[in-house]
Amino acid sequence: MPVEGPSIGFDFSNYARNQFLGERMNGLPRATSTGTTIVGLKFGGGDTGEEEGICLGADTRATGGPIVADKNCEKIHYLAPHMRCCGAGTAADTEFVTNLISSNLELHAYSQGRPARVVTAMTMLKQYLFRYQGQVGAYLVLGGVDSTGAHLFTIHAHGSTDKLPYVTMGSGSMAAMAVFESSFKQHMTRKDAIDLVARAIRSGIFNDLGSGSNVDVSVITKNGTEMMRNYETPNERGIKSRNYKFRRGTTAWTKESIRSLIVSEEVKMTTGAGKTQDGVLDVPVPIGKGPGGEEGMDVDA
Amino acid sequence: MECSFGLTGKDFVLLAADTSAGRSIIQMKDDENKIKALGPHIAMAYGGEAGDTNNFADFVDRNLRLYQIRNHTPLLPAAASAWIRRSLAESLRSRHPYSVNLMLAGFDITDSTSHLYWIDYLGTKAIVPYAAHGLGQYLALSTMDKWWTEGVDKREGIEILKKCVDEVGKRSTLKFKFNCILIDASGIHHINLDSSDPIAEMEQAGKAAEVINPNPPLDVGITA
Amino acid sequence: MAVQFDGGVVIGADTRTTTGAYIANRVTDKLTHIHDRIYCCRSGSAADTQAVADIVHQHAQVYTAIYGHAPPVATVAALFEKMCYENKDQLSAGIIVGGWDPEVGGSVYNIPLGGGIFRQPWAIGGSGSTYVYGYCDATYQEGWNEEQTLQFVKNTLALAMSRDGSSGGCIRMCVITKDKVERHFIPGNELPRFWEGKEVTGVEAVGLNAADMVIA
Amino acid sequence: MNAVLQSLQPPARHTNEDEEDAWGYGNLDQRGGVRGMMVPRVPDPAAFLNLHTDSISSNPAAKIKLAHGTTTLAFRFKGGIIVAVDSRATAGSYIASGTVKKVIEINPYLLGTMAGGAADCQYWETYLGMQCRLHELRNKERISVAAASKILSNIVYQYKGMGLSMGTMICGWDKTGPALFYVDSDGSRLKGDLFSVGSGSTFAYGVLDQGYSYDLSDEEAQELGRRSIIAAGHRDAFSGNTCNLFHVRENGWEFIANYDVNELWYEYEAKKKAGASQAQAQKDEGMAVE
Amino acid sequence: MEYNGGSVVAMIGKDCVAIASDLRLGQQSVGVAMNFEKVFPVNDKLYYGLPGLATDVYTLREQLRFRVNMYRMKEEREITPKTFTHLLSSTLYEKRFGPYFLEPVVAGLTTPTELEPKPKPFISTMDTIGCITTPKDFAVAGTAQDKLYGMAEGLWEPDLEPEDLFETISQTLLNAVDRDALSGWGAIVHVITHDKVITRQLRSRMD
Amino acid sequence: MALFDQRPAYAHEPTVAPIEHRFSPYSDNGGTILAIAGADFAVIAGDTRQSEGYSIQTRYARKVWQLTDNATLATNGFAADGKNFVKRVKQRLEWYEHAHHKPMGLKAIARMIQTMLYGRRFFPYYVYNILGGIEEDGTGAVYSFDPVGSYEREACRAAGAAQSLVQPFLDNQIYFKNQTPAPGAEAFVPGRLPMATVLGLVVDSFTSATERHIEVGDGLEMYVVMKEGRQTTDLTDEGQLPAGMKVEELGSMGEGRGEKTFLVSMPLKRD
Repeated sequence: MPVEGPSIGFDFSNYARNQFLGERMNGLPRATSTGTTIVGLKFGGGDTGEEEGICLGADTRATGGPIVADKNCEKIHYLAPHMRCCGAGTAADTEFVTNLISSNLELHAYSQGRPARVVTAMTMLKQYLFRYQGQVGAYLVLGGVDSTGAHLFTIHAHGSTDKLPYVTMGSGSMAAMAVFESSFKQHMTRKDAIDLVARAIRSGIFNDLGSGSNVDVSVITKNGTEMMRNYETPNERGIKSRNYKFRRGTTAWTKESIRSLIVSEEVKMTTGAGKTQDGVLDVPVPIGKGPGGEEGMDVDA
Repeated sequence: MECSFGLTGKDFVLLAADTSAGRSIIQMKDDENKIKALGPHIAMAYGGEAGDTNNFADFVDRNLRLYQIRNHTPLLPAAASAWIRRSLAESLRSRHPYSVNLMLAGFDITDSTSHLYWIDYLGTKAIVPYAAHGLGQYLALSTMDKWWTEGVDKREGIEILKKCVDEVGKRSTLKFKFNCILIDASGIHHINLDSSDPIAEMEQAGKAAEVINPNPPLDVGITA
Repeated sequence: MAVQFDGGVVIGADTRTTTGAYIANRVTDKLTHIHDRIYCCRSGSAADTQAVADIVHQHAQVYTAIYGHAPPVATVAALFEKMCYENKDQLSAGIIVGGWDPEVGGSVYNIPLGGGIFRQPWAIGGSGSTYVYGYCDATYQEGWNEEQTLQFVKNTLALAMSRDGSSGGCIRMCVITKDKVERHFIPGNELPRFWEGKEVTGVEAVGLNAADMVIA
Repeated sequence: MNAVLQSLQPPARHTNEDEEDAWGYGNLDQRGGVRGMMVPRVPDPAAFLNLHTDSISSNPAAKIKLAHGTTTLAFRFKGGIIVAVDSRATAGSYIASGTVKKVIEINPYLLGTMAGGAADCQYWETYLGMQCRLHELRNKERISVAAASKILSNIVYQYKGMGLSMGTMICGWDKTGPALFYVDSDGSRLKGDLFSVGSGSTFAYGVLDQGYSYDLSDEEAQELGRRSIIAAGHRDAFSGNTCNLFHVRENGWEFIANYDVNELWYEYEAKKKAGASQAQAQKDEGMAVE
Repeated sequence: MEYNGGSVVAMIGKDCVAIASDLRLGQQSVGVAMNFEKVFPVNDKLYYGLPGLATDVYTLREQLRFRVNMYRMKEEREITPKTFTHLLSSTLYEKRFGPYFLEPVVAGLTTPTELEPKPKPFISTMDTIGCITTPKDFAVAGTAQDKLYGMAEGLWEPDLEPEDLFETISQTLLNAVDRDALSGWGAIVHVITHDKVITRQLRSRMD
Repeated sequence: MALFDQRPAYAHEPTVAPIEHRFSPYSDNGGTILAIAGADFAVIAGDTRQSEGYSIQTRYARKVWQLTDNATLATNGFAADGKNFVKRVKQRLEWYEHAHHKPMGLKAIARMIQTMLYGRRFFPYYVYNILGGIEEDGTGAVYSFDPVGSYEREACRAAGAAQSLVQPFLDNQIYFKNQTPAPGAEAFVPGRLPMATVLGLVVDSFTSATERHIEVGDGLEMYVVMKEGRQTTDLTDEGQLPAGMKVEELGSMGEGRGEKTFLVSMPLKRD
């Protein structure tokens, strides 16, 4: 098969062991996933005179099972100056895949002497994901503007891609798509596009339990990229009704050790090397029964 | 099912392991030694998957010996424990992992402290004053919890160990015999748990009770 | 599906891509460009078929560079078959290759799931195909012209889409002849309609007149 | 037409579901027997139960998590019977409660302990209390511990294989003196002098066996029961919180006290430390004299 | 994760951070050791905690020690909390298809520089394959994770002084592990301020 | 064209057990309930979100039900089972009142709930119940149940999806667990907190749970059962309630002794 397996990259050495451990224990640990709403749409162009561009949006909730692991994570990842990529699925995978492709795009740009095109990014991503047959769980919305115009893609974890004028992905994709299907128009203005994207994300945030917290929006046109982190924050926590500061001394403890750190040093010029100078004090750095336990600290004392 | 105990005291460490060896429901042998001396002041009690146990014990033994040959000094207990743990953890990631649980006991003659390390087949290491593997973990850890105190002497230590052995005998449907050693500044000694005063017996036996050091210091000194 | 006629082929497909019950894309283009006069229709896993098509596309271009002319349809189809067969345990791809070349004219090759290559005057594949084999067998005739073939493809796809939940959306078709590659797009609300019962439509008969059914 | 005919029919007899709570108090019918409990209409009800609850096996994927995990013990000695239990209930690794009453006061002369399914023990031992009272009314004398435990054993044996989970000790004083029976949901019923049941029982045995003798004084026996529960509470993740201690004597049972396992543990550790340093001091002194 | 048990929590205070862990090492239901620390120093002002499978705690700790020392030698400076977080994250992602069963928590103060003379508190946490989260309030991990979330979400408030932070993090940890069968058996808290590290062993439940 | 169907097992794909289609009459509808007993009152609270998987079925589904003047029941787990169970409990209570000409006492309701739950021991209701109210001796009480009927009386209890988030917080704030009193000060005694404090704790418990648990949110309903003789103003006066609350006095359910039940509600985050 022409698609080659990875020569470098992942280390499978724990795999067999973990399968075994998973059977013995209560299953394998769950990775943080972004049960997410991510969307993108193309605006402008046509005869409107409005500049052609891409508007991407994402919520900011990351979950581990039913627990919210991060209330304000960033799901719109940087790929290149004129390209951004929203990620859903396994959070670590979206993070590392976009990082890797971002580096490769920069190298590509250097070797070609021009900014990489959006299709190039799309191809790199799909080929990487296809190689791992869906095991790298990244579901992406890729948007960008290059010399050939504005482009918007979705890339599934198995490596399939679609090119559409408006897209949604993640667990909240249904809710967001409902907004797009009812209100999307071709050649929208920039402002309308941002509003619609924000509305679609809000629809995901409020109707899908996997999505939540804030709205991030990013707009890419050929004149530049604008990242509007926390464009809307419809879910701020209110003030607590009680104060929970404890009286000092509430917690009983049995042992205490305080490690003083050197806050400032004074350097004194000396004449003779190695000569003991007056006024220089040898302050012993405490070692031993510190936090490092019996094997000592990791610090080279 | 297997059973082993380890216990530290003021100036000594005790190790005891059962001596049964069997396949499925048959006991094939009732005097198998599952304690291996790894140096002049260090020994381990091991159990687990048949075949893996002896193989791994030999592997450890040979490597500690190699270290001693190369460096003219035996590995100290803390360092040995780290090396053994790492070997197990690495083997766990291989195609055929060693499935061995062990307890490493040693007396550090450089600072006269006794050491006991509880290590399981995953490479989990715990530094503990007393510990058990197998049945003993369920039945006799609480016994040790109750009677062990900081700085017990040899006689008290053996009394606690006897209680543990007794408890396992009482509550297990299997009948165990135990093999026991004591490590102190003077080396590794056999202990007869059935004796009414094992310490006296050990002291009386003197050299005879000593476990022969598997890695005697080699005479590779500078020849004049 | 793809159907050959005198002078070329007509290929066509619905536009629905699903992930479970969710329609991931309702205007998919499953008619994939391989070379100037060669296209393929993909069915099965989108990721697998896209990847295979990309690779064959690359091979076709290398072929052109080496031999100085476009590859014959048979060669491209053989490449597809090789990929699908040799990686049958890892791929879920059913592919129909259709195209025109100077040696043979229009030709259609069917490469079903797991490999194998079959030249057929018409071929259908994908989840909806089982519903319309009977229709195709009963209707297809040799010697149709482009117009008739186009109508046949359109009707077949519409029938398959109405019965199969995994198919639907719109119809994309493509006529490939010596002189042109001509795309046709039929939006979802302009699909040919057949008997649906008056309970559904509210009138005795809709859309289709008898003449459309009998092509000849 | 059919609908019209149907509406003219007399109302159908209560179906099983409707009947379930249509009777008087509890689930007893008018003859005082235990009425059949509702069983799902599936080929294998036990498998059904096992799929959805963790009552038989610890099925971590089960939706319905029932309370589990325990250390209970009871032993006979010359002064009667000591009953000691912990108070922790866990669902998975979550400690669902730290205040469970695991000694069920069947009547002033009988105690039952609770291990396994909390509801099974609570329900059937309460029911056993009713049966014991009925026995008293019928026979004008108290039921023997042997008979009481037999009633319980017979009930749960009827449900064998259905998914009940119960390991209990029935302790009491009757004409024969102090008596102690172990009864479980398999249908076992054992008479004995010393039992411990639950996930932490092995740890309790470790202390209990080494300190037990029939001739202990009341104080010694209570201390032994207490110490054993502390030992188990300490080592076993699924036991702990507090220890409830009961003493069964000729004139019925007496609740001794409720102890915090943690507080006692620190107390024992402090004593051990004090003892050790004292012993050390003595040893050192001894040496100095030499 | 549940095999050995254990939990870690970290919190941000006013110009200080705190990180705390329980001390239990178990083998499923049986407690084996009550001195098993899960929080280790990287340097004076940077600590990290590794709750999870104990064998991996040792293995990853050894590997990190190596990598941090290499960094120190190559760069001739101490690693910053942020860099360390990324180092840890990529170390974990290397084993994407055979992960370490660990959910690290990092807590530290940035070393003051001329541009930023005030030491800034930093905490982060990640899942078993290295997905980083850098909260502004607290980070929790381990078998008592959800209990810790509930406690911390209730008790934490901004700008706590070191001594107040100690109380808040201690109460968070103690009450959370008291509802978790697999964590507990002692607890240790480190409060890191610009001029000292206060380490205290808590009097916690031992059952 | 179906995407991703019948994918061949890939070498690295974790082995997945075959999906068995068995009779599954249960579903988990999320949400959280909690109850706290005071000296002469009890608070029984629940959020109003009902969900399945990642979707919200409704933003307003009641989880707390007034049974009598002195008893209120909260149910959580599988909503259909919960509704059905409450219906049956109410029916039994009505029969009792017809037969005995007085409402059933709290303790008796608790025992009845046990027998009703245990009647389904082999086909359990997937419901976690918490019963709160005023005992016959006038004290506030909370009884908590597992799905098959084991129960105990407590001072506070949380159940449901965010149980593990809320319960340790209550341990700390209601039972004063792990808090040492100031030197010379009186030891903490649980169960003596004033009503305003308790309501504040309930609100903070739910807002915290809403922050971190996806299945909790939308609205909060707190039922406050007060002993006879306590003034309505104890609840409604300025400063007694956290801001943004709606208070409603519920009508008497029958011939009680004059206990009052109030419904205090407020919105929660909806994301």
